[in-house]
Amino acid sequence: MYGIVVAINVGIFAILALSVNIITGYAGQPNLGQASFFGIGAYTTAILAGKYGVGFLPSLIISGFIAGIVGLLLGLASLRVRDDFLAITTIGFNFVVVAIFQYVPFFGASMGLSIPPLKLFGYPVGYVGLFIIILLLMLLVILFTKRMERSWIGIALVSIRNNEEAAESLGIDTRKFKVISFGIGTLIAGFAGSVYAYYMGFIMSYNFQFMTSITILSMAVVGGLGTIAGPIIGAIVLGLAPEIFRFVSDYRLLIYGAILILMMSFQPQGLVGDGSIFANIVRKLRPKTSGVDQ
Amino acid sequence: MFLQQLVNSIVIGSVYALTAMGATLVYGILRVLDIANAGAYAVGAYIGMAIYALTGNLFVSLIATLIISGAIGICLEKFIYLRLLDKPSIVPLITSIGVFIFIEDLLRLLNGPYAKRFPAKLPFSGIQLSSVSIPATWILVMVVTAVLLFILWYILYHTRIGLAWRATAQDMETAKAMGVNINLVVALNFLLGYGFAAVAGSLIGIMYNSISPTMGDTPAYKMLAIIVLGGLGNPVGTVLAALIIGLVETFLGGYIGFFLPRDAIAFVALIIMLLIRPKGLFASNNA
Amino acid sequence: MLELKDIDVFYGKSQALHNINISINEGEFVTIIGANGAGKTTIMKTIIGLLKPKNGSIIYKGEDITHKESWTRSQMGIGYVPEGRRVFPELTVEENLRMGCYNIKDNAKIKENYDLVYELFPRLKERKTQLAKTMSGGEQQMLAIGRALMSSPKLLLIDEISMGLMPILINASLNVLKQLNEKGLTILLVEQNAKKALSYAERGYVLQTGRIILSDTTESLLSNEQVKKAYLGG
Amino acid sequence: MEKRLFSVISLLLIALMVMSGCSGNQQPQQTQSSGQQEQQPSPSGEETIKIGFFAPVTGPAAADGESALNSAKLAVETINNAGGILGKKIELVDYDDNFKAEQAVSIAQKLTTSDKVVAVVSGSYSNPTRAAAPVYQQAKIPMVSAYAEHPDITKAGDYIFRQSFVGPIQGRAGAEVAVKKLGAKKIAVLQVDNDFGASLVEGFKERVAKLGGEVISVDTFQLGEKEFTPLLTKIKNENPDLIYMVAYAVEGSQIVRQMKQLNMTVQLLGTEGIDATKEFFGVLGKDVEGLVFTTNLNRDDTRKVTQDYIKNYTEKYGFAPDMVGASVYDSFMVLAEAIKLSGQATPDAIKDGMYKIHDFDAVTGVITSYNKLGEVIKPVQVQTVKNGEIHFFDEITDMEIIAPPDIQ
Amino acid sequence: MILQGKDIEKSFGGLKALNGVSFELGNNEVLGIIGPNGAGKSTLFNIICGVYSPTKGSIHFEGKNITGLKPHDIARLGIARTFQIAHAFRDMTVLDNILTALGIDEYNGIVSMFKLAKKSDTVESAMSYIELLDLKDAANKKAGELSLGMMRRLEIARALALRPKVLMLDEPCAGLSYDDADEFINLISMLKGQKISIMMVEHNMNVAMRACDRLVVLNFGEKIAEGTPNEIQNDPLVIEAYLGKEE
Repeated sequence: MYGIVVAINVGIFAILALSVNIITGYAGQPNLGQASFFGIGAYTTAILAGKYGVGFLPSLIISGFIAGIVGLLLGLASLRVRDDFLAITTIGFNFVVVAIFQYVPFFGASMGLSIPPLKLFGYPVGYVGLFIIILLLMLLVILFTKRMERSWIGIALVSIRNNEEAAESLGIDTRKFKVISFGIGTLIAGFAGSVYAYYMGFIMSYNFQFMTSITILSMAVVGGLGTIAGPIIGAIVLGLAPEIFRFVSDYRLLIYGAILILMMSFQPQGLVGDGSIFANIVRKLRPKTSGVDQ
Repeated sequence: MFLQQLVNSIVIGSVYALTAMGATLVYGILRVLDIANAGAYAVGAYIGMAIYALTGNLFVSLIATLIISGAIGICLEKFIYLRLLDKPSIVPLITSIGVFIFIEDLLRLLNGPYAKRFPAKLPFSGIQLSSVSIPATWILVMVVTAVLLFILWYILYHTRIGLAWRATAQDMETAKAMGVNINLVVALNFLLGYGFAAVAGSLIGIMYNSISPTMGDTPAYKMLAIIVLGGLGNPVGTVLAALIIGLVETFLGGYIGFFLPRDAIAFVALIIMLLIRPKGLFASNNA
Repeated sequence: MLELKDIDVFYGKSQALHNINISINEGEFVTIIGANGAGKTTIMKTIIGLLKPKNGSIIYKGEDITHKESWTRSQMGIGYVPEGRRVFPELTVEENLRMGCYNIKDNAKIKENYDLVYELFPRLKERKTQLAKTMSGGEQQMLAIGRALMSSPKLLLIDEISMGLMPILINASLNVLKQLNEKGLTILLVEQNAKKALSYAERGYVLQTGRIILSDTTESLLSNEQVKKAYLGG
Repeated sequence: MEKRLFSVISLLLIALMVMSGCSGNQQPQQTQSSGQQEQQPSPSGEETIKIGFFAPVTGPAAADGESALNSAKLAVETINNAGGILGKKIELVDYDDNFKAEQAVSIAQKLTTSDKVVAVVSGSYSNPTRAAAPVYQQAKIPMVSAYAEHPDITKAGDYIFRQSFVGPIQGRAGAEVAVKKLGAKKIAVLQVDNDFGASLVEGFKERVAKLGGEVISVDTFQLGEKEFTPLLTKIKNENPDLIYMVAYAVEGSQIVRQMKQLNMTVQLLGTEGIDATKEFFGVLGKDVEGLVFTTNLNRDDTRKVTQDYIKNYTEKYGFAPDMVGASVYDSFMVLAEAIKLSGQATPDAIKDGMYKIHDFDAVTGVITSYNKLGEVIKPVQVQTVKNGEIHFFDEITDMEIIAPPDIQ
Repeated sequence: MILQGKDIEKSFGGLKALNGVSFELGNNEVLGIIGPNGAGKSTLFNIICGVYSPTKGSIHFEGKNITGLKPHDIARLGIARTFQIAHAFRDMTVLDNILTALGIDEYNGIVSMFKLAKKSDTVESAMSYIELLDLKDAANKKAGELSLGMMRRLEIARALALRPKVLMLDEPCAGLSYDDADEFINLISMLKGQKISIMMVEHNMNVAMRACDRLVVLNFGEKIAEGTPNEIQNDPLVIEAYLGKEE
């Protein structure tokens, strides 16, 4: 059971890491406020399911969409700023969203919000059930990302990350695609938030603070931005780290900090990113394919 | 009450200015958002307290704090930041967050999680007017901030190395070709950047008579808002932005009332400003 | 005085300079001409140390400076006027000039150099408290040259004196250089405007796509058809 | 070369992490308090009663986390030195939740499944405790929350107990003290903006109104706030008879200091949040003279349990214990009592035992009993600071005030 | 005539980078824009491609006024461009670089942008451009690993994959060796055979003279000459602008 709970945790964060990966990894737009969309999703579910008794699927879907719409708006606003300014704008957004959750009584303010245990078709869904739901969701996100990677939008996003000017010159409306990437990435974070709300049964603004954004982004970066395996591996490594290092409980945060520093200093492209040691090994082992999709 | 709030806001603004100055200096030269600077803030408070306990001399402890933390900053620069400069900006940012987490937790392990006292005896007493009271520690904060900012201003605008700093911030390559030893400028930059943050931490410790390992948490992020408002890498703009935030926070929070918590005000201001003037309030044209 | 031996420079994987050999004697006025993209700026940056050659060595006054930092080279007496002037936009004229003599500690000497520069370019004196970014292109060029002269250089490197300047200003600038050269300053001028450069310098190199294709006195280069071809094709 | 070496090292580090992750599941780490290892025979399998514990030992609440852990270790040591319960020693299985709700949930799973504890004490705040409570309820492992305030915690079910007063009780008690004992009519409230602050102030406002007083303003601040002068300046201008300060130690100490700096002499009424030896009284020293506060630990309590606890803690750790520590300590003592009462150390027996507790002599006062919801019924202590020491001021025993909410 | 610029003026701050420049690009013509450094060539180029909008004047493409359109709209109309500093997508393979251009019709719709990019017909079509520019061996290499010459060819291949009516080349030979430049001239004549009009800014006069049908010479933001390479080579104004005046 403990294993499953840890796996649920890792799974939720893997979905989140995959979601920020679409914005930061593929489209190349720094986003240090992903936890706010995670929070928007969770709060939407808490309000729908907790206050209005809405069922699982509608809550999940509405939560995702509300997060995605807010994400689209932030994406639109972010067109005015770039690079470091954009990074700080997203940080600021995170602080403001958390402040709103913390202060506005509708969002439970300082008392937080409770979510009734998840039931499907009248039966309570335990941790195992939740884990399956999360696995399914993660699978969907992976499939979606894979599809995206192989379709025109994926090509457009990566080209924007590489060189905006050149992408424009090839008929790619870079502004539109940046906004879309924000919309999709935040939509997925909203889904993750919804499931998280059911899993925790109780949420507070504290859970969606800026540090959570950093955790999410660190997972994607440590694993390898712009890949699918990367954010998942990152979520596993950094998600398990606090559990694994329980035996040195006093030094856990210290080790966490050290992992971030060492990884960024010596493998800044992430564990499986382009040019990392693992990626090179895999590249050598894998036979060359033409990569044509029929 | 208005006067009292005005004094409050100046004290708060001074603290912000000093705290954000370190990050501004680092950004000015290296273009790295240095969250670890807030770690220096906490480290500085502990070093300051330890040296004050040893020597009993406030002046000595502040100077020593500046130098020791500055040296730590130089080590960070040499061993960690310098090798990351050609990487995407997200890499040094995450590294600096890693450093920040590391420093904070190291402080907890070394000093315990409890807040400690930093009872400094000041050679002067507070001012008491009919409606305004200014405690001695506030005077200390304002005076030290003013002195440090004056020294910084003097260095930047009236010394050779300050000239080199400004030239390097504008065009590192040409500055190099003009004979500026960039390594030295960058080292000085970190010395001052981390030194200032450390002194700010010490002052805060004295002002609140309390230091704790997590004291850098709030400054770490608020200073980001301030340095952006100040035009990223512009020292003068940063001071102005810090004072403005001090004013706005005090009067919105304590006078008029605002629907969001005080710490959110800086970020609301930041977002509004970025949408109107994306390069910061006091951005220079070449930034 | 300065010797480049078998220099190869790469930008990533592409080679920008092939086997460059140049030597300049004390007191000479040498020019490197060539069309845009030929690698002139690359040579300059290599000499001042902003780019590191992959192969070859640079000898200055008998000392191997290939692995020395830029600032050391500047301290050794190499002055540099970068392409596009690159004055510090947010510094005043006076501060820009002060940057030029960054490593001179003797105040009297600094004063002397200020006087020298202000005498050469009275316009700079008039505008000494103005920010460099507010000045016109020609004034910025004067400032860039003045800044390089502030270091009392033994060797002056000038990258593209003519770029974006009105012809009358180009002549004025070149006249100044000629004057300085006559007083004993060694000058290496990289220039696109071949005729201008050749009519002032004593000796010239012709650079094409990263290679030296000609090297001769300026008189013979002026009458050499190959020079015109290097520019106008044919 | 150097670069390559370092990347190999960092990769090894990560590989190590992954591997230890695989083995970590089968062999849960069980920490024992270091001080007790020599004194007692190493507990093995059947012989011990395992009690789980979690607290925020790292992260922003590390100070309370350490106080809690210190007392947990002391409690186990005390019980074991007295011969254990039912002839068995207690084994402490403690974890750090890093002040994170997610970690509290995985710890709960770990404690209930792989560690197989028979009962758990939460030494953490509301957010982690509230999130973990349903897990314990579902696993049918009794949990005693030492000092978390959120009213929903005990609603998780019949296996969940609370050792501290639910927020509104202390708020009501505060109102009694403010209006009746301190004679305040106009009261300003300064409140930390979280569940603790909100629930206390709720009870306070309601009771003040009933007693004929008036709350003239409520100002809130964030956890971690340092600068209170803007708010205090505003309150000073309102000229209240009393300030009701619902804050934690770090923020509370700043409020007191900054009031001094602004020459504010108005009477201050605090709550158990400030009842922290080092963080509050240690930082303030003499500045805090005359403060009155509601809490659950009466330092002047002449009963032996209280005096022994204060003495032993001070000897062991070098500083006096606080309310967080006392509550954690009592939580263990209560569990031990429940085991004794039911004569069995199984989770169900402990749960039943908890409901049987009656007039139990705890460090934090005599516990009348636990109600059906699992809320403790005990008097509220009112303390004051005199000559730099904490002394008895009053005790609120009126059932109208101290009756916790119950299952309807 | 396919592309026309009328009286284009552009100021940056107070500085006039272009002053009343007009040009016409005929169908199936190769027009070169030359001039010394700082003459305003790149500015003109960027105005046509939509990076800047002109202070005055207008651009017409197939009779339509396209002044002030965004770069991606201009690309969609059929004007492709390359860049002076190589702008290949360095993290992407050569094949993916070309695919980027082939998606031009799919980027507009939310549904169509999720269509698979690497269908066999698109890959085939991409490969044809790759082969055209002789990059076949590098098709699966990352663009960042290519030499400069190959990168420039990649950029041209990518621009061609837009199937443009007008191809704009910004200093296509900067930094190339002799051989590469020779190849480039062959390429231009081959493209002419495919009914593409080409406009190029070029510093390498050798190339400009040999590749272009007509040249427009700019100096200090103004047009100083226009004509066939032969006429230009002997125009005293041009010679003066380039080589300088002899004293």
